[in-house]
Amino acid sequence: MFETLILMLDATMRVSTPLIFAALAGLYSERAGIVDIGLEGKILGSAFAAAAAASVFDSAWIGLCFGITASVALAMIHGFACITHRGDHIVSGVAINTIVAGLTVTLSMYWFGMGGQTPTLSGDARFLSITLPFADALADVPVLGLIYSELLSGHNILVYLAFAMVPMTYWVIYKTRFGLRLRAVGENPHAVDTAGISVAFIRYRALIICGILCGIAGAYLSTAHNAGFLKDMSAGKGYMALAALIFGKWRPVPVLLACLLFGFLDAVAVRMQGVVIPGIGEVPVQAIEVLPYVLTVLLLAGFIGKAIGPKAVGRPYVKERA
Amino acid sequence: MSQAKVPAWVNIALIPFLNIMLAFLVSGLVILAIGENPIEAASYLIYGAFGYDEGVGYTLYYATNLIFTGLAVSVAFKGGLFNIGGEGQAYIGGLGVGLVCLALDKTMPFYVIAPLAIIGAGVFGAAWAYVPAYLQARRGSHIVITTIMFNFIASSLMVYLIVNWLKEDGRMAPNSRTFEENAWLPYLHEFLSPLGIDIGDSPLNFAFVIALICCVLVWALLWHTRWGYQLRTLGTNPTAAKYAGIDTSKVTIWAMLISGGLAGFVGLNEIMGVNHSLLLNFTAGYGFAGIAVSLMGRNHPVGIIMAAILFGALYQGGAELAFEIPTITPEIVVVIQGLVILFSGALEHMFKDRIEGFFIRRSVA
Amino acid sequence: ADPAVVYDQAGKFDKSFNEGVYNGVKKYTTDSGVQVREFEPKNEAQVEQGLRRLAKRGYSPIVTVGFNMTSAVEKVAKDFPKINFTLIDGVIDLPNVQSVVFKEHEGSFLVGALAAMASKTDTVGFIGGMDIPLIRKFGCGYEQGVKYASSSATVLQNMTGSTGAAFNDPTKGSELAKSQFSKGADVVFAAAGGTGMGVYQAAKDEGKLAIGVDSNQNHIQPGTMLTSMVKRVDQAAYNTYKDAAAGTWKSGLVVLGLAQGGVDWALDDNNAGLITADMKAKIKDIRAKIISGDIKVHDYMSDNTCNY
Amino acid sequence: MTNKTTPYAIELRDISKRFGAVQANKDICLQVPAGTIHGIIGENGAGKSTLMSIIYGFYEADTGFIEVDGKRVDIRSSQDAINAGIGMVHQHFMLVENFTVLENVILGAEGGAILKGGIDTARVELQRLAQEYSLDIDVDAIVEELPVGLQQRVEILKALYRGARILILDEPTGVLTPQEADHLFRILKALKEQGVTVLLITHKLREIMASTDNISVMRQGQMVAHRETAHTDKEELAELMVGKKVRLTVDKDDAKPSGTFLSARNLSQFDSQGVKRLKNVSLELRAGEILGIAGVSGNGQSELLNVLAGIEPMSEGEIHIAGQVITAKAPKDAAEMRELKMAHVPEDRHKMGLVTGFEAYEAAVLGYHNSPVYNGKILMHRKVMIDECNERMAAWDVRPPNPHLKTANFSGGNQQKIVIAREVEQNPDILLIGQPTRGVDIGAIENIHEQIVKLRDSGKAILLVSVELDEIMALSDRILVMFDGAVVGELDAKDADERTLGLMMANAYNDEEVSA
Ligand SMILES: Nc1ncnc2c1ncn2[C@@H]1O[C@H](COP(=O)(O)OP(=O)(O)OP(=O)(O)O)[C@@H](O)[C@H]1O
Ligand SMILES: Nc1ncnc2c1ncn2[C@@H]1O[C@H](COP(=O)(O)OP(=O)(O)OP(=O)(O)O)[C@@H](O)[C@H]1O
Ligand SMILES: [Mg+2]
Ligand SMILES: [Mg+2]
Repeated sequence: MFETLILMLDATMRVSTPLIFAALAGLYSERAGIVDIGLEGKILGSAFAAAAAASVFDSAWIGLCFGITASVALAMIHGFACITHRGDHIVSGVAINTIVAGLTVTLSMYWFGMGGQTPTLSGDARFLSITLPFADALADVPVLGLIYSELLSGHNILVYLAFAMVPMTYWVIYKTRFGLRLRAVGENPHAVDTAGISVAFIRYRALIICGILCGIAGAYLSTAHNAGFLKDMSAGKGYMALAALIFGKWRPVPVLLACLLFGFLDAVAVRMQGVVIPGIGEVPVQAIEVLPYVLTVLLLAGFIGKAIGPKAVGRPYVKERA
Repeated sequence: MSQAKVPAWVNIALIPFLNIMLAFLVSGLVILAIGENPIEAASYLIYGAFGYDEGVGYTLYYATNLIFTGLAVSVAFKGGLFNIGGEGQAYIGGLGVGLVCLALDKTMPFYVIAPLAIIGAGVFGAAWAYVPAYLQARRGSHIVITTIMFNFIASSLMVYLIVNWLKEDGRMAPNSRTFEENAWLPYLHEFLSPLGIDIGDSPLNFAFVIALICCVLVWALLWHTRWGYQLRTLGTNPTAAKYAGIDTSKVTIWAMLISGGLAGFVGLNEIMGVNHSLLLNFTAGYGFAGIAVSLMGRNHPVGIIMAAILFGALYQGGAELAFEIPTITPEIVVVIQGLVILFSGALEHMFKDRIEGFFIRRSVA
Repeated sequence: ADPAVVYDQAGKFDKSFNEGVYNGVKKYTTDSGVQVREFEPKNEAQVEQGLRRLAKRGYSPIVTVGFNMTSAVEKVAKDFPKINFTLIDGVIDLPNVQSVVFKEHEGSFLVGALAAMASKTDTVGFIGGMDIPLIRKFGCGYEQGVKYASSSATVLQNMTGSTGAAFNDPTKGSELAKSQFSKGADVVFAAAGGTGMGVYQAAKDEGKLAIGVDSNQNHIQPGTMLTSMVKRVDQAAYNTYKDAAAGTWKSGLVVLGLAQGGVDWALDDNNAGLITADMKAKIKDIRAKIISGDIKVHDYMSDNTCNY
Repeated sequence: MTNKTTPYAIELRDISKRFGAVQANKDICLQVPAGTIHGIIGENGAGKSTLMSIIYGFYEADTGFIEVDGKRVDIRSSQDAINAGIGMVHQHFMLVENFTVLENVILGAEGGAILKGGIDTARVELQRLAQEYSLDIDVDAIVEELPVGLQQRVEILKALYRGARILILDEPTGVLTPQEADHLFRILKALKEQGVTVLLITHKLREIMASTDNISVMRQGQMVAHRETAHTDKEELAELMVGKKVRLTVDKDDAKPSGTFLSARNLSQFDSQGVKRLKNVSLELRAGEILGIAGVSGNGQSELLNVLAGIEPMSEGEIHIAGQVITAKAPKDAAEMRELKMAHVPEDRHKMGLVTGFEAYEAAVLGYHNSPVYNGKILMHRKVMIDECNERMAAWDVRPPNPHLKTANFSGGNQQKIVIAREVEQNPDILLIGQPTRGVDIGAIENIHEQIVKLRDSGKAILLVSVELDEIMALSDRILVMFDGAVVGELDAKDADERTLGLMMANAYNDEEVSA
């Protein structure tokens, strides 16, 4: 039982990783006042770019760079529309998601001719798991050994990075000058402007960070968790991250917990296909899959607390009425 | 200083035209980038969409779905609501159609089934829009997020229902049984060929007529009824709506119900018109494409019909294109769609401000 | 008339089922110099549309891949009685359709026996794609093979999902494989299309063994692919074209089992090191017994149960 | 300026600024000696805030330049202004409400990439400032939990923390209680003693007289007068502010009020932040009488109109109308109020009275769209609406008389005519009318005024809210003056003159009487 739980949590860590990156990406963006339903598109775009580059250069790191570049470029399109041209954040996000869904398939078809996939990656083209020191030696120590060797050890570097990003984000958001301005610009851009700070510049920087994090999320999908790009491989993770962001009320640590919860549900659902639980019968996997979305709706409706986002989120900043 | 001097055609024709041209231009660059000739691609595309009878039929068949979802987006939009849930509402609308057909096809004649199926599509689609609408109107939950969530919920629900309850025994694919023919919407080629009009053996069916009727009804509803008046007031100026004593939450809820119902009609075309059985994923992104259609059609039924036919042509022509040039996937159409949303939605001010500025300067000078 | 092929929506590079057909097509083109018109539909509507378009232009025979196409092929074949169709994995009773089905249970039995022999933990796994009778047929044959080789063995079974997406979800595949490995399995057979890629990857990452399906997939992760249960769809396609060219193509039902070479296990350089001479001998024996009928492999689809 | 002895702390030269068609500032010149408190007064929309925003770099002037301490400075952003030692307390606070005081103060002046150091320095510095100017505040409090007076203190601290030597305050007392305002002026005095130059905008003459050294008056975007406080008085300032506008004489007979159509008792209303915007207002609207509400804008007039019209529910009190009683528990919405024969011309025609995207004939039925006149069983009678619109456009001389023109494309005056015609032609018993001539040219004003009087003479009850004193005096039969959400005085129109009203509006009348 305990072992099953550990293994389930182990899977949770792997599955949650892209959610954590993406949700933190959303956190930077929305804390700065930019709604980003384009997380999905950025993840997908990066997954493709990373896998393509990794397979061409046979290096996961180069893949990661390309993934991040693609994702940041998409974020800049979003910024160009929403910050520079005061466009609707949601329309822009939908546009980006749509473009990427089509473009990744088109380009991969052209480059690799494999029906919208990239070649299978192996060796250096992938992020492989890291065994923490003494993991094997300690594996037999009861309880702690298992936790250390199974749960904590044996993930790839991006998984550890995701978890490290949470305290990092907390620190950036709450303890640095940039974070202070970022939060301020999402609450009251006028206050930031009159304090002599450029609203647009801060928002662009927030979007760059958002792009970088989504880029890592995408690269993780195609070069770490999987071994190549597949059409639509983001499979709603961007929206799920958005849900986690709302669920975590735009704060790093609760967002992490929301991602872990969603990841855990996913890990459970993977193993529930066709499983008959004595006394209950077969629990439909769909019921578990759908929980994050249902929970988010309930939260938004105020049934389980109130989700109040940054005040100025989604509103273009216009200085002059003219 | 004002829009006063900007001629009307600039806003309803020139700017949308420029937006779509830019979208095409960028798509052309993509095609160029993948080493194909955009002109050649365009000619396949146009030939595929309009060049032969069956192609036209297919174009209109795709357009049917897009008219429904485009209308759905625009009705909500007129009330200031952004309904991203067309996909889920269409899916559930299809469930409504499917259930009616499965329940009645063995016992009832077509003329009983058809109206009930239409009601089923509308009611189920509307019901799926109701919860987000209610939450928006009474609890202030952001409708964009809730409708996105409801898309996912709809898709899980449908998998569950079809796989566990509706799937035909012994069948591999998760489909319901095929309906009896008296629960099929008639194909239009059956009507048109006696009249000497040939649309080949295309899946274009009676749902297209329903879509056109919906356009007229929506047009009348929005611009010729009291309710439409209230909706448009709410959508353009919520403060004025309060001033006028309009019950804004009631209007909001009804707007979403109608929007959801319209999206649900996609089920008529797909389930009752073409597939004749309830199956998974028949919505295939039409709900999202409806956003592009409605943006391009300027939220007006006439514009929506034109935009839907344009996109229908892209779908059909895109399939032809992919058939002829396998390196170009039909997904290129999705790219074009996205670019249209980008340029005519998110970047609308980029052109609009400049062009209006140009006309204002000209008229001032 | 020119030959054609319509793949299913997974596309011809799914590394598995469709790719098998593609290999047959390629071979035929190389051998005969005749180009085969290929079409990869992207949605439900395009399947029928593509078939019609091909039929209208006179392509024949048209090979169609997968049970998903059954209803579309049926409609179009009715409308174009002069065009010949070969449907792989589905059955249609029309004078211009040849239906090719396989005895997947026999091939699965073989790889099941191999899995049991290769397993050190006496625990093996099966990961199916979409939960449909056809995939259960794989699982059931596999289980029988395992039990035949080692009556004490445990067979862990998981299905990936209940929709078509289950054939294309490597992430889930790898998660399921990892969960089976952690429960002690050390050989896993994936009958799951593209999902299998995740399974093989997981086996590679954890140093366990995996068994491929449909095409010979041994090359995907050399060294950790124990074998593949090949289903000679390539041959089915190839034969269709060849027969048609020779004028010997016939409609009706074609059932391909071990005896006909329609299913088999794969041995090549990539897995030679994993198969001992002893295993080879035993499998040879089992194979002969199945063909001769001494071993009766229960077909799940005959009664929708796995009682053997 | 060849022989100036000490340079001015700040000097403006020919500043102009235009927003689209609005010339908000025109050729403004201003000189403020260092270490003085300089008052700037002017009517609503005179361009005061715009001018200050230009000094603060929030807007860029179209022409003109600014000198600080005798040196020309190029102010293109707030950062430039801050660097030049200018600080501003805006009319609408520029605070991040869910931040602490400390965070708000250091925003933009964090003193390093990591907050810790800056926060610690700021804590010490704020303590010093607090002591020096008696600006006590809990620096760790969340701003939105502080009362408005303290929020303003945060704004002042923000400016001082950045080392501002010139402090601009835009209507700082508009939101303050008298006690808070007194405290503020003591602080300003202390600042002045430290050599800080203060630019103070206010509508309240009492405050201006009590606290400034010099005063400048703005009218319609221009600087019209400069005075030394010691050598002027409230009367002169009031006149300068209001200007020598064309006196509008409206021909009207004495009112012959008869029955009461509406009586409101103790109406109060709280806004969403829980601030009481309307305080125990009671009034009666009588047939054949125009009741004018005078007051500086933002003193509860809008809330009063909204509550009476049913747009916002009241929090306390009751309204008696047409034999019905409306209370907080039994509210009526705007549509229901219209059924009780009440019409409403809102203060802001763009935000409320019109849907600018609608064609004129559609906008001409807003609020009455449910009337059976315009509705068939299912469809609306477009033709009826258009015909009626045509008639009204002719009757009210709306130009161009085109029912299909988008409302946005009519000029302000013509838009207003469309709104007034719509409300008046419904033949209501009661007409609520807010700022009827705001932004309307003289010809149209006359026309509108005539119509209002005609309506009164036909036995209607009219409530007129206007910030234009001329208008109030020309039209009203009875005048209520509002200040800070409450009615602070009632006058018969015959007893009203500019001076008295001006003083009452600034809530300085009673002081005057007491001192007189
Ligand atoms: N950003 C803007 N865009 C367009 N017009 C503006 C803008 N800001 C101010 N105006 C216009 O400029 C004019 C002057 O406005 P301003 O706010 O400076 O007046 P004010 O004297 O401060 O008035 P108040 O006493 O009401 O604060 C007004 O007509 C106003 O409508
Ligand atoms: N909100 C608006 N949107 C678009 N155009 C407007 C708007 N307000 C006014 N206009 C246009 O700007 C022009 C000038 O408007 P303004 O209100 O200054 O007119 P005006 O000359 O003062 O007219 P009037 O004498 O009727 O007051 C009008 O002719 C009108 O077409
Ligand atoms: Mg002002
Ligand atoms: Mg005017």
